[in-house]
Amino acid sequence: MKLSRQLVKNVIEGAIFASPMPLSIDDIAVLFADDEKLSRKELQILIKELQTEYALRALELVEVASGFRFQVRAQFSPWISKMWPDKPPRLSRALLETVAIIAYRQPVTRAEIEAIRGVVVSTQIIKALFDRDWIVVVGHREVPGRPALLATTRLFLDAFSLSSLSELPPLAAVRDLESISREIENITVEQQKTEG
Amino acid sequence: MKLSRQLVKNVIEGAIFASPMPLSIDDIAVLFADDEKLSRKELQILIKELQTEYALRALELVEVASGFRFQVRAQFSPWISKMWPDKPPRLSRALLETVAIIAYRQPVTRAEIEAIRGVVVSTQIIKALFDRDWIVVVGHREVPGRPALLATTRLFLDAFSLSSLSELPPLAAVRDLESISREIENITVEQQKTEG
Amino acid sequence: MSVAVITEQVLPIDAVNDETYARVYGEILTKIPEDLYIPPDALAVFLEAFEGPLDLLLYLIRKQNLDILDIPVAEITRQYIAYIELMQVLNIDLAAEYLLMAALLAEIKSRLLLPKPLTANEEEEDPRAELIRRLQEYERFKKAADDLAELPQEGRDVFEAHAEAPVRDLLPTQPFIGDVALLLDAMRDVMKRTVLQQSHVVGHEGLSLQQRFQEIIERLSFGETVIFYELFPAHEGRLGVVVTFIAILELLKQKLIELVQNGFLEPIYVRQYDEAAA
Repeated sequence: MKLSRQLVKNVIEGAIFASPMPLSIDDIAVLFADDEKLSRKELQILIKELQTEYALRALELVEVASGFRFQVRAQFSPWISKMWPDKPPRLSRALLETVAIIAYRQPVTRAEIEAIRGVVVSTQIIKALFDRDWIVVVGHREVPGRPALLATTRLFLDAFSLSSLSELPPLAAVRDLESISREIENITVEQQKTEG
Repeated sequence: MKLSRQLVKNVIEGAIFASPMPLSIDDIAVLFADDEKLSRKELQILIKELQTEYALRALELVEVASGFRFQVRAQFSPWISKMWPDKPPRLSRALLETVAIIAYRQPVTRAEIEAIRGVVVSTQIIKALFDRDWIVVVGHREVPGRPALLATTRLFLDAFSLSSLSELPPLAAVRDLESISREIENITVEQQKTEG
Repeated sequence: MSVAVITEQVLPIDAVNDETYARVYGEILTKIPEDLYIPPDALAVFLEAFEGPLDLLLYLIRKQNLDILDIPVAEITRQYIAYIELMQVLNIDLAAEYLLMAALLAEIKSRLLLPKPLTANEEEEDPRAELIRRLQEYERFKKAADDLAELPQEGRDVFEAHAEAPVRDLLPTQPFIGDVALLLDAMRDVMKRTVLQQSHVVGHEGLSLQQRFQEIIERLSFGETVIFYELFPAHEGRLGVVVTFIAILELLKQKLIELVQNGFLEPIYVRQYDEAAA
């Protein structure tokens, strides 16, 4: 039985709203019986249409790492956030730096994070990241002590409305070390002159 | 500053969608600042308009005992219900802890639960407890934001085969008395030494 | 939050002539370079504003509009060490990493001061190379963290929108049969954590230690012996346990009560202190 285009679209819309988690195309596909099957391509077209239909509403249908979800547009957050009298805790710089290193360098060990930050990473920060399900242990580095290798999760990406790691803001480039040491040499000579 | 009619409607729409529980007119009214205030009558008219706007969507804006909520129209349940495979539900640790706190400390606000658990209580968990009809909103704490007060229901007692709340084991029995008796043991030993 | 903005307030570089400066810290601060004056209250804030020695170094470099690649080691080292000394003088708890960095800077400085051998060794690396590499690397992630903070955040800027599932199929078809042990277990975990977190709130509620002393003494006043845990009123929860426990400890100390136990793992009994037996 072929379902009407409108019915399929309604089912997709209802399913995304009713699901507690974002829904992937595959999650949506399994909702239809064998004789109702739609291709991924068809589903994607219908989702695009839904996105357009919500253009004038307070919500938007966005794709994040774990799939599609509806969310209230950011412009209304000044009012919506009043529903939660306790403001969400501000993310500390230490936490942001730590999760940024994990996100860009994954998988990494805690020691490697500490080497980059130049300070000990507090247990609270690691715990806070685990509590949010933003990071997981994906294995162990085969060195003495077998330290845990940390990586970010899809929930981390979801929290920042990103659909994949490649959407992270690009990491600033490192200037070539060789050119650095060349430059340094010149400077050093000058330095010695002025310091001497 | 008077807000535009469209903006107010968008805020109402977004708030009902973002809230884990139904929103009453009073819940909605507190989202607006003093100089943006709207009468209950005005809010009701705007909600009516929203209901009309959703006439052709997969969702409807309905009023239940504790307020307004969006729900997926029943006609789509044959597809949507496939998202919840029919296996005996397993309860997560976080859900159990949350409902235990509500049961022992009722009525409590979400912020109070978070204070006790020491972690954020996710919207999914609160929603899951509402879905099971294990908890209800029994009022509002008269503090800024008027957070909802949560309490357990008859169905919660049924699920745990309790006939009343008084059958919950006393909290003191829950406390790990082992550690205390260990401490006491040390004292006793010292006492015996000095007495001996 | 940009470090530059905060530190502008925290470090009024031109505040050298402030009266407080001379009066309170006169003797000590004569050793500190003038441009390093920091109001005393601001020091703790100052330290919190930095994520570590690399962050502090980056600040010192940026403050002077220098490129990381052009670090004038002697000058930066002088400033860095001055900050560290100032904090030590003021007894501010410094993470060990700050001191390690000071040592590293001093070492680099001394190596740079050594005359270069005439036959320049191609293999020899600039003593600063490793530090520059670390600073650059740290700066990249500092920037990445800032970028991350700018992204829309769930629960702050965006809120997930959900609707109820269709009514009829909502309820689980199989009822959940729980057992109370499960619930208790969950609550015990909560209590354990609560004990760790909130031991400082004792006394905020209406349980008075004084009153508990009296209740316990009264209970034992006719030579009665009770099992230890019977002294903990069930309905008072964690707070009651704590208050009662403190009361018992205090009464033990004052030799008003004593604990008896017939053997290991036997119940502990509490009774009035018996002077005759002692």
